[in-house]
Amino acid sequence: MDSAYFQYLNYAIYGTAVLVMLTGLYAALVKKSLLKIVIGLSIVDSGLNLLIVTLGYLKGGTAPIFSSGYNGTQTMVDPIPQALVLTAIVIGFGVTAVALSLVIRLWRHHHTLYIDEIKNLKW
Amino acid sequence: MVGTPVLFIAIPLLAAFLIPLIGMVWKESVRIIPGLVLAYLLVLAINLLSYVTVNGPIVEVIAGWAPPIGINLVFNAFSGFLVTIMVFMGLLVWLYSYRFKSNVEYEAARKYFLLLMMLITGSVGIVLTGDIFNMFVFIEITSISGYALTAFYTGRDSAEASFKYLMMGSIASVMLLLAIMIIYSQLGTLNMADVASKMHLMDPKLKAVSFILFVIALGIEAEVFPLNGWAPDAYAEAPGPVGAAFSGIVVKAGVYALIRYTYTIFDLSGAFNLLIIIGLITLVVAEVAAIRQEKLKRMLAYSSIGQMGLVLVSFGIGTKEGVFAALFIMLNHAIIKPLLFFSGSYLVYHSKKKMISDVDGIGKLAPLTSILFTLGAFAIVGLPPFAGFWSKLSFLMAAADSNMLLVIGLILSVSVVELVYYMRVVNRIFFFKRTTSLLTRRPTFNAYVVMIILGLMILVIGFYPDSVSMYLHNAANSLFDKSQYIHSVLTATIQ
Amino acid sequence: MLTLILLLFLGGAIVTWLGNKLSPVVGDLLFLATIIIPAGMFFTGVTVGEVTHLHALGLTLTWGLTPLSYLFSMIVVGLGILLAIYAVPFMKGKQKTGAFYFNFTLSVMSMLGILVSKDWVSFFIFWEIMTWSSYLMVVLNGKDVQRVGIKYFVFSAIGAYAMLMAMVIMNSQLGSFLLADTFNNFQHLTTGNQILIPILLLVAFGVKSAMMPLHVWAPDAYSNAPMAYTGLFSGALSKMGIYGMVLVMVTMINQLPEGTLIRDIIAWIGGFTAAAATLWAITQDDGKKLLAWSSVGQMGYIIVGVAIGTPLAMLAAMFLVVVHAMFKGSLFMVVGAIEKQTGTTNFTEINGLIRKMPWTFISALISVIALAGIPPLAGFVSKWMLYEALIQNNNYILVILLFFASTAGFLYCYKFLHGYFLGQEEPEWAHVKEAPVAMVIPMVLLALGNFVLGTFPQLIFKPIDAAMQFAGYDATGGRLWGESVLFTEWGDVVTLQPILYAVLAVFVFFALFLWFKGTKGTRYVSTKDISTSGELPKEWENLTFKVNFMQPFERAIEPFLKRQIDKYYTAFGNGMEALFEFTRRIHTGNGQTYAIYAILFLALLLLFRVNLFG
Amino acid sequence: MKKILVLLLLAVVGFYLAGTFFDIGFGNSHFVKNDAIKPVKDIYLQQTVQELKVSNAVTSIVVNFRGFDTLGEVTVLFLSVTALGSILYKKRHHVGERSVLFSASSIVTSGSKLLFPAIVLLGAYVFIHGHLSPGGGFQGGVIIATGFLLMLLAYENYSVSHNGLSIVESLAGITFVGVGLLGFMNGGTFLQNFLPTGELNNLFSGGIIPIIYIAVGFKVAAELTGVIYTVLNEKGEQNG
Repeated sequence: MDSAYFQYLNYAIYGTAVLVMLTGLYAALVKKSLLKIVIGLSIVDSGLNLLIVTLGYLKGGTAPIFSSGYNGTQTMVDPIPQALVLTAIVIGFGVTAVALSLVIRLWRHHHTLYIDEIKNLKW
Repeated sequence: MVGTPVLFIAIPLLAAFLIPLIGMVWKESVRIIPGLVLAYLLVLAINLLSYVTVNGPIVEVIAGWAPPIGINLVFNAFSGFLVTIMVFMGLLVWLYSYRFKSNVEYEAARKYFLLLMMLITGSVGIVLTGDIFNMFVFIEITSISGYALTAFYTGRDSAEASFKYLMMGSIASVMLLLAIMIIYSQLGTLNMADVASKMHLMDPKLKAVSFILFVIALGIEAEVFPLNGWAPDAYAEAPGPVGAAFSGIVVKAGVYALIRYTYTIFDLSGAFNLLIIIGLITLVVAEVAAIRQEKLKRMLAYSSIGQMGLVLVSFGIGTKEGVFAALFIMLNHAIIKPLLFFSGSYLVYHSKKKMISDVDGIGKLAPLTSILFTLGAFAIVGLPPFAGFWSKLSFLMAAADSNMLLVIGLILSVSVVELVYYMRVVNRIFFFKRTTSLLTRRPTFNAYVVMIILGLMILVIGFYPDSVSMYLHNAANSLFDKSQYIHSVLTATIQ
Repeated sequence: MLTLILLLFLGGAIVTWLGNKLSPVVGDLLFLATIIIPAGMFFTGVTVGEVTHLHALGLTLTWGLTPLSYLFSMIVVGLGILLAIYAVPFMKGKQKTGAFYFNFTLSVMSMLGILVSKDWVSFFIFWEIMTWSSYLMVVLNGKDVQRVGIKYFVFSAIGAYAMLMAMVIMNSQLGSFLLADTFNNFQHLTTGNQILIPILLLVAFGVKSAMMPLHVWAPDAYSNAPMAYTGLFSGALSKMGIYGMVLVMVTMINQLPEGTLIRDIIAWIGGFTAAAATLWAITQDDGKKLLAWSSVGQMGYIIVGVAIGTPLAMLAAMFLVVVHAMFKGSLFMVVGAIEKQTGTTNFTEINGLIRKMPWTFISALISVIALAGIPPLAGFVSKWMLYEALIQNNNYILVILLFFASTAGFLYCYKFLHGYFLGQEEPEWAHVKEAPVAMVIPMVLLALGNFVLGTFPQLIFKPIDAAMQFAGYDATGGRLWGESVLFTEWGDVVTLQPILYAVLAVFVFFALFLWFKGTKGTRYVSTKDISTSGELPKEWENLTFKVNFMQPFERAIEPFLKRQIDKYYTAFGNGMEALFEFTRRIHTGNGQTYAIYAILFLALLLLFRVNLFG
Repeated sequence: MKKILVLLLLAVVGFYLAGTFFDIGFGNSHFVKNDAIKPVKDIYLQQTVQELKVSNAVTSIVVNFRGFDTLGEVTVLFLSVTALGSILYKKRHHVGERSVLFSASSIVTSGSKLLFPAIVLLGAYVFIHGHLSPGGGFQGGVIIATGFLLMLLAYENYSVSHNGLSIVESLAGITFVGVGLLGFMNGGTFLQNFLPTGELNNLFSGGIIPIIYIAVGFKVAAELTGVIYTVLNEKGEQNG
């Protein structure tokens, strides 16, 4: 595989990941529904996870598993980002769960999910 | 020695997992166990701190892999000092909230104390860890406990505050991870000391971007100005002791993280100026907002943010005296602000909206609480002979030594604003006629004990500042000695 | 010893406060003991030159007395004891007695502390303790707390922070907090700092001594504090500003090339303060306010003397410092006694107390004469010397200004005396009795002090002389007071006794005349019983002749009265609050907005990355 | 207006972020050149086989090298369950009363019943073999939780014992910390391996790694089920 191809992939993959993040951020910053905001935040997480995993990729690398099929010569992709992304995903899940429960609470209290109406605390 | 730094994390976690089990059999244990754990941690912290003062930093390796391979915890004069304050404050917060509201039932109490303990553990972890990704994990532990504790009261607008906190927290964690991954992609390591030692190899452009991302991420925790919108809401809506824990413990951890990145890990020259700028903006905006508050806790929250701005400016001076002053301010703030939150929340105990005007003339009905609040107010604005004065003086001396006359002038003008809003409350407490028919509530015995301990500490530090200055000096030296930090971590072995 | 005395005050303050919770009598006794025992120890046990060192945070706090501070500390301690004795009956039956005692003791302690401080850190510490203890006094009675109290505190804070800034700059540039070091090495500072530091310090001391644009807190604060404290407030506490100003003037300003200019400016400010405050005093209908404005005016005289700074001017200023403490202390006690006995201090409500409260009247009379600067009494000596010094210095316009102020001062002096004591007795005040003995004795003592000092001014000249020699004045011929015509003409031993005898004779003659003339041929009617040209007055309308007592005069100075500095400050304060209100609305309450701020901040930092980090 | 501002801001942020990552580059070794110290990942890959005898390098990192992170991560999950309970806490909580009532067809119910053991088994397999093959405690736990989700969706009145969940959760957590502390007592550092590591690619290999991963599996399964159950039992109020 030539380097021009990788240059192309570079733009495509990182570009996509950043774009996913920006999409999520856009939703979180502009959408009025609390649920959409939570969804936006978790889209940001997904984009981020995508970014992290791709960071660990090496040209021609295999999965970092020394199973019996491994002959000892192939390059392996960097396993650390994968381990980190595992943690990030779990934490993201936890935060999303808490966020959703807060949305339930807010619905109970305000009977609306429209964020502009949930402004009892200000200034 | 009675243990090693890892027990600061392991013991509370073990207790956290045990509490639900023991709680099924013995209900009171859900309240008692966290207290025992925190008391043990305090003993541990004091022991280790005195050990570190004599023998130099402790670097603890985890999972048997010496740095930079494994994760490590660093307990040196600087982190040890902060950990000791945090654990001490944690214990006081626990004592204060023990049977805080007697109507808290078993289920709620179990969750409250568990979350409180984990809030403290997370903050301690942020300070102790020597690994940038591990710090992220601890920040998340702290944040999630923080979200839950903010929303603990179901009746109020607490969910709204918590949701704002969560939004900001999520953005912070994204930024933090991005920054960590940029560093990792360049240096191939996550260990702080290792990163610091290799930092000069990094492309300045990437370095700057990752530092900016760190500033945003940690600035949200440290309540730096444009990022601190959540803070007043969270302080005001969280239960009183939790507000105290935020200002006394969590913010300290956030500031620590920011400082660790500025001083040790990155070698950017502009970083100090950035600290001064954002610190000043934070200070001015917060104090100015505080003077127009109508609710007591919001006022205290803004004041707390303002103090953190001052701490950042002080760190931004970049001299040893500046660090000394910053640590002193942090220490004083950790003592005084909880006192204000504790006594303040009793002053407006029965008030629905917690307005400042609800404290009118309460001095006669609740004299001791009022006097303790006044003591705190006098101390935080830096009136001698109370604790806050010495930290303010050391800050000004440090700033004057660096010829920052404009900064001094600005900060002193802001201090006038600070005086005004605290004095307005004190006036209301003692010299106004009671207009509301609200009853006062006698603080519980625990609450009295806690508030009096804090009040005494304010007086002790005020009259005898040398009681703490040695620890502060050691801590400042330890933060300043970057090469020693790197060396002590990278040569750490498994004992 | 010094440490012990200060600790005794501090401990005593707390013990008194707690004791007062137990029983009022215990509190009273503890209070008196707390003031008198350390004060006695101060008089007997402390010598000039003794030095104590304390250590804190790597700084050394140095305490010791100098001749200059000894002069001031005598005022503090003397006035403190007398007012403490006065305060016990004054506070009887009032609320917050414990807080009063606590703050009173702390005030005395902090003033002594300021005077014994030989370094800026302890100076500042005691300065601040003085500020907040006096602040708690100002707001103690709960009247007008937010406006008056905050005004006082803000001005004090501005002053204190100016001092703090000056002292940290001096420390960083000169490497020492010692007063002596900073004064001696003053010329080693950069030119910018040489200008900045005196200005900052003058602001700090100007606030406390109520110098003109910084005086707005004073009238309200003086009149709002309990009268048993105001004597100390005006008599001793404001003198701390003078003390500091003397230090700055004789040490720093003298070393500046622009020194004379600054001195002239300050002197003019002082003169203007004296004149304007006198005019304001005349328009007051409340004895408290009148005295408060008068205090501001008197401080103006003192500032003029300090600023001119020739030996005679300084002598006059120091003399006035002592004398002002005496007559103003006595006068505030008089007002306090009247307030205690009648419940009001308004001229329009009280009449003819001369028969009801004769001792109070006598002390008021003597003190007022001293205040007006009429010959046999002490006020005259000081004013004379001041005029003389100004004339020697060719400051003729300033003399005219001060002379005008002094003459106008007669008006309010008369108003004060007449307002309370003369005029007709009203049936509603028939029950009024003389104040308790413990209140009368201190005020009579202080009033008599004016007599004594007016007649034998050399009694106080010795300590003043020592103080001035310490401050760097060269005593050629052994004594500085020889410079004044008063003493070169009459000699300093015989002094003013002939005048005294002459005046006393006139006095006795008039008294006898009034006595023999008796009350024959006068008919008593109520002061409210006046013809109203067909229009019946409503009941609540106060038609006493004392309403608008000075109306023609007020009309004359109306254009001046309109320009209250207070208004500008208020406008400024309101503007700031509006700005603050605008600023706090940055936090809109919408979580999304906060998130946008975060992203905005990120974008800004990224955009200015190169500027920040290169 | 706000939208345009946000778009503008995002464009700036995106420009710089993307630029940063384009600089870093994709697929090539982007670590800065420094011969003195090997990149940590190389040490990891090497030690995974030599020292720990674990074939899945990610597992060895997650559980051993960076096991402390994982402990924190498990704690985050535990906390979010607690947080959920605390946030949605109501004084009169009717356990077992479902807010969302629906009836599934019998095909779904029977199918779920049939699939449930298989799903649980699969999950168990995944976390038991976490150190040998892709997968691990988290993945296995999630699979098991989906089994419970299926049951909860299929049966209106299917209920899980809260106490049971919390006992499993606690025991698993205690196991994790306990194993760590045992290492602390035996080998000197927290979470250090103190068991024989066995041979590469055997089920019984890797020392404490499988034990911890099994504990994690149980814990994740219990916690996720708890989350689902709590949210599902949230009694929604009528609008208005």
